Amino acid sequence: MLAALQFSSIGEFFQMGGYAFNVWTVYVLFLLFFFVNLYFPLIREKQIIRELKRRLIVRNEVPANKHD
Amino acid sequence: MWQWFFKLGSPKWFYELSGKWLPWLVAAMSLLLVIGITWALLFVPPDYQQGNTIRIMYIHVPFASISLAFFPLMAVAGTITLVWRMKLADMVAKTAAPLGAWFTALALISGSIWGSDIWGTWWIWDGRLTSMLLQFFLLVGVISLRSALEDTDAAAKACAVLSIVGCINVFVIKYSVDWWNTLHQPSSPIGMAGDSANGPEIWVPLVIMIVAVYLFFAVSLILSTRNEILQRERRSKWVQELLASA
Amino acid sequence: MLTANALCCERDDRILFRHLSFELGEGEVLQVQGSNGSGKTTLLRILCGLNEGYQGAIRWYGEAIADQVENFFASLLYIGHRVGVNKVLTPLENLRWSCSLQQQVSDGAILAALAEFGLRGFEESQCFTLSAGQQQRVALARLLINPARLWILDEPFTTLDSDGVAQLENLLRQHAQSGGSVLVTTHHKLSLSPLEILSLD
Amino acid sequence: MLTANALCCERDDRILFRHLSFELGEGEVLQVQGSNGSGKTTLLRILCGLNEGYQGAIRWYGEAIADQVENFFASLLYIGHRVGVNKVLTPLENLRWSCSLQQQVSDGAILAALAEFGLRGFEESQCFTLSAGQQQRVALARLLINPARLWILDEPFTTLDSDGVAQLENLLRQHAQSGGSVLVTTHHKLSLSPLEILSLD
Amino acid sequence: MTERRITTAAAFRATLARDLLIAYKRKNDIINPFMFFLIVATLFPIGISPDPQRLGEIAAGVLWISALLAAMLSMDNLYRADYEDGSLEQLLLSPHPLYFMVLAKNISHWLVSGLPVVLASPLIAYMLNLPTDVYFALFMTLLLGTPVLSLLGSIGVALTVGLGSRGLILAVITLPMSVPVLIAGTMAVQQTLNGAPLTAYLAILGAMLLASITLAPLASAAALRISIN
Amino acid sequence: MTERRITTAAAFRATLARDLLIAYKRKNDIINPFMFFLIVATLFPIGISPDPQRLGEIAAGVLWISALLAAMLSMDNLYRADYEDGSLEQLLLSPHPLYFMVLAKNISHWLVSGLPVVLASPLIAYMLNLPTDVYFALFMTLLLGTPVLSLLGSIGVALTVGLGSRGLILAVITLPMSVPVLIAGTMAVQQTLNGAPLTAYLAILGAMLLASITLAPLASAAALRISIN
Ligand code: HEM
Ligand SMILES: Nc1ncnc2c1ncn2[C@@H]1O[C@H](COP(=O)(O)OP(=O)(O)OP(=O)(O)O)[C@@H](O)[C@H]1O
Ligand SMILES: Nc1ncnc2c1ncn2[C@@H]1O[C@H](COP(=O)(O)OP(=O)(O)OP(=O)(O)O)[C@@H](O)[C@H]1O
Ligand SMILES: [Mg+2]
Ligand SMILES: [Mg+2]
Repeated sequence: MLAALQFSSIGEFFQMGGYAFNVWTVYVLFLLFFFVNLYFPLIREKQIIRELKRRLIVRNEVPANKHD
Repeated sequence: MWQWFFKLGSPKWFYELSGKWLPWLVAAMSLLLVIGITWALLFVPPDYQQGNTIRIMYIHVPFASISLAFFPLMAVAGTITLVWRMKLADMVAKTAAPLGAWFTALALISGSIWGSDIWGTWWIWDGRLTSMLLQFFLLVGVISLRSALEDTDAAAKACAVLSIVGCINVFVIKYSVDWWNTLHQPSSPIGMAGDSANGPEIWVPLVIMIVAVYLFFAVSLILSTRNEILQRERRSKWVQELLASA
Repeated sequence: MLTANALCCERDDRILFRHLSFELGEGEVLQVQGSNGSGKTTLLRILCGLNEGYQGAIRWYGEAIADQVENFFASLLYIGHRVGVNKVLTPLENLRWSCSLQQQVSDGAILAALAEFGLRGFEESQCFTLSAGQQQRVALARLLINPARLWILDEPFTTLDSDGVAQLENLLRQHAQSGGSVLVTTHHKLSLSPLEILSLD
Repeated sequence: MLTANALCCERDDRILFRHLSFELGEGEVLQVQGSNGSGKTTLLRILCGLNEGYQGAIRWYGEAIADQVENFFASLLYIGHRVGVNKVLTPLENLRWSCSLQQQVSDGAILAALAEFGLRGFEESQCFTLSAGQQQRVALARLLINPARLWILDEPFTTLDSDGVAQLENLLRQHAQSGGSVLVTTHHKLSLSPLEILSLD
Repeated sequence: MTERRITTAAAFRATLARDLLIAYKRKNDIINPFMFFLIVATLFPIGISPDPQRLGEIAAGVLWISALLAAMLSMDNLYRADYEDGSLEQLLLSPHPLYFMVLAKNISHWLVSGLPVVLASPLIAYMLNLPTDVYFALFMTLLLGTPVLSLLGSIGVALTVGLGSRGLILAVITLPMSVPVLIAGTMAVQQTLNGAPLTAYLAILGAMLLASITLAPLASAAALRISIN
Repeated sequence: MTERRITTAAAFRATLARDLLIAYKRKNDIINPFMFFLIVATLFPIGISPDPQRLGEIAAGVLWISALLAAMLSMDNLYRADYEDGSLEQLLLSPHPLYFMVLAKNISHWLVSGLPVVLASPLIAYMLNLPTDVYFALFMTLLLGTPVLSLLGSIGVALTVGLGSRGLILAVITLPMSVPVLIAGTMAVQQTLNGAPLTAYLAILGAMLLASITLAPLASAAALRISIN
């Protein structure tokens, strides 16, 4: 397993054979995109629930059960 | 069969089911991603020409290939919206459009970063790149139409029409642009990169990454769709009960 | 001829009406009443098929409208808030087109109708030079020409002067007498004798 | 406060009015009457300075308006056929802007005015979701906020329901009592006691 | 009563005649797309280079792009006025298939705003020093291509006709869709210059035209029904 | 009563804030000019030639022409909605000099539709293979030039706001007026490429900007008064 490792040191790994900038930007962008796309929907969900609850309390309106 | 179909269309049903599935999807996604990325970064041998930039492929190709799925997805959702008036379909279509724009953008960006090494320039007006760019424009068009139309129902139907027309167009554009000018890697029959001589040490991690990114797409689509459901169904009984218990 | 059954419409989380049922027979005039924002315009547009955000059933001579759209449209005349008068064309040209969507008309009939509605002398002026009430009159002149059985009129009295109001009321009465039906919204008090009222408040 | 002297206006070769003179004093309500196309809207726009195709003299407290435009505009409130309500903005945002062209206003005052005009609950809806009458009400809410002395209102009663009509009449009465003046066109019969009428027919 | 009911063909003709009449009365509708085409085409010698040699090389592309922009930007008129004054509602409530009504409006619009551009193209081609061998190719491709642009644009306008803010959204939606037409058109001109036969390209453009005549008005009609809601 | 009267500065701010708010609410007003610019710029490689060498030669002109078209075509929003809903009459009847009100609307419009185009220009410049030496020249000339285009366009819109048929008439009126800006802008870029100093051109564009800030809103104001008549 370790024999298949392509880099012999951490420094070499970060240098990526001279392509550090390109390779790492792509991977960093990917990770950024990845986390942002999971994080924002989760935050948004919390916001929505909070907002809907607030409305529920403030108005205490009678829900019209049109759906379901 | 039809019953199942319409049950599937019920936002409530989807909300509950997706709630059950999400942990599993997230687990599978994380596992595959960790394996895929480690493999891609540490174990894939450098290409004899491209050197270590080959590692960009493990991001670029999954994103590029999934980007092509968005318009068909939105067109199918649009057809369901128009024909069966299924609300869930439109919620999926609505969340898919911005997600698609982001995926496309990432495919474009990763591709052009890759290209800066391989082709010596960040951008060329090649068929595939151009059609990708145009697809990005079309997606932005759908998004801006959605945001311009204030009425949810009208927006749903209008975007459905635009997605269907756009889907036909994406194929026409792809065909015509390829015809116009092609430099980009041709797609190989097995869907794999580069020479067919490439061994499994190249394509296995690629397949893993592709599956992982598809799972990621599914997860984020489900997450945003669930938000959309909560908002649009806020007045229904089950959401109110959900809120009361939450 | 037109029946609505358990109509329900909600916009922006607000229920405009629910369980609304009515029947409009031949020779009847039905005035839809309600305060501002109560959903009169919405109701009329739903009945015409211009708005599909509703639940319930609408029938035309007992059959669902969706199954006989052309038939229904052929006997419908709708005049909404926006009256459908092109500003560049003259009243004559406007009517020539809008009437010819439903039937063949001669210029003579159109000119007569315009004159009847007090637009003699304006037949050849472009409509943007007409006053608000005159434009309304151009649209209303279609009532004299078009043989449609069902009239759906959304606030046709706005901007009309008192002569115009009287004349239009007259017209509604005649149409009902000859077996047609009218669905009209207005905040005016109509002085028609067999007048049914549907209140949305 | 506002005097017109020998006004004459012709449009499209047709003389709308000639030798038209009137005086509008403080505390007076003047209703401009006339059949459709008689030139009411044209007259009001002339008085506001929005239309310059006329002859004759218009004076504001004895001086020609052209010499004191800003002064005149500062005490004028005009609401025309098109009410000046942006469809994208909410009633609150609309009024915040249109009032702030003339004076500083607090949100509280605006909200109170909107509530007074039956728009409680709609303060934050975008105006395109409002019905025709509700949009009219948004515009009319300015009457409650703006301290302008002279109101020029072109058919403010159209699309208002009967409550709205009563409320607006009330408002005109109060404004006149507190020394303001009103110039209004309408085909309604106004039930105000000191009401002067200017007929254009 | 029913005997006086009008045939769809007659309603089609009436709508076509009305739209042509409006265009005739407004004059601007006829002159503007054409003028816009001329002006945009003249911006290029100014903005890029007045050198005839270089102009000649880019002329075909410039002409096609100008025609494309003129076609897209003239679309806004197509349903807007009718929407605002309520005529569109009347059209939707007519007892005839909307397909034909939409087609009538599209045809009238192309006659008024597309055809003049096509007819003027040889003039601009001359001014931009396009090689004379390809005038015919340019003319024919524009003749077949601009109706496609109109039909595609019509879908975009129908989708956006209810919007308060119009402006560029139409262009943003429809310009990417019309790229295939642009490619076919400019390739045809370029390849003819290189000696290739024109017919293949004309066949492609003709196929596009046929497809869009049958399908696009359906999409426009659906879009109108949605927008008016 | 008089003490609560508002200052012109406050009315100016209120108008600016309102217009920005409307743009923010509509989003499209912000995104579309920018997208239009991108899309039009993309048409050129497709329509003319994807060859980087040739693209580089025409890039400056293409960028300027696209920016010009985006600026002109986004203008339509400027007074249209206000005219149709009557807000414009309210603006004309405000007791403040119309000059400032018009200026506020112009500034807001440029911020929303001109600035994004300027900011995006280097990206497109790269894609069109513009020589890197002239990026700065391009950016600066666009930064100074697009406000002039907005101000000039504003006069055109003000003149045509009352017309039923809009669409291209605006472009037909204002494009010829904006040719000097186009010339100054593209010359600046080209001459910088040939080694000439940029400052002279920036001075010219700056002078145009100053002149149009002082004069154009006056013309727009006058035009609005005429249109509303
Ligand atoms: C902005 C630039 C680029 C864009 C927009 C782009 C876009 C695409 C697209 C749309 C695909 C199709 C994916 C699929 O069919 O599943 C793809 C695949 C691929 N791209 Fe790129 N690409 C870009 C640059 C590059 C570069 C510079 C390279 C490296 C030489 C590259 C190598 C590949 C490979 C190897 C594939 C897989 C081919 C296949 O099996 O389908 N791409 N790219
Ligand atoms: N833009 C115009 N160009 C030429 N003539 C016009 C124009 N606008 C109005 N007119 C003429 O002026 C006359 C009066 O119009 P005006 O709008 O003032 O009438 P009005 O009294 O307000 O009528 P209504 O009660 O219908 O509102 C009209 O008959 C019309 O012929
Ligand atoms: N496009 C829309 N989107 C969302 N809600 C709307 C829309 N149009 C109308 N509404 C809502 O529907 C309600 C009814 O509107 P409608 O136009 O039917 O009223 P109306 O009874 O005709 O009133 P009016 O007497 O003022 O004409 C309004 O209060 C408004 O809140
Ligand atoms: Mg109404
Ligand atoms: Mg009037």
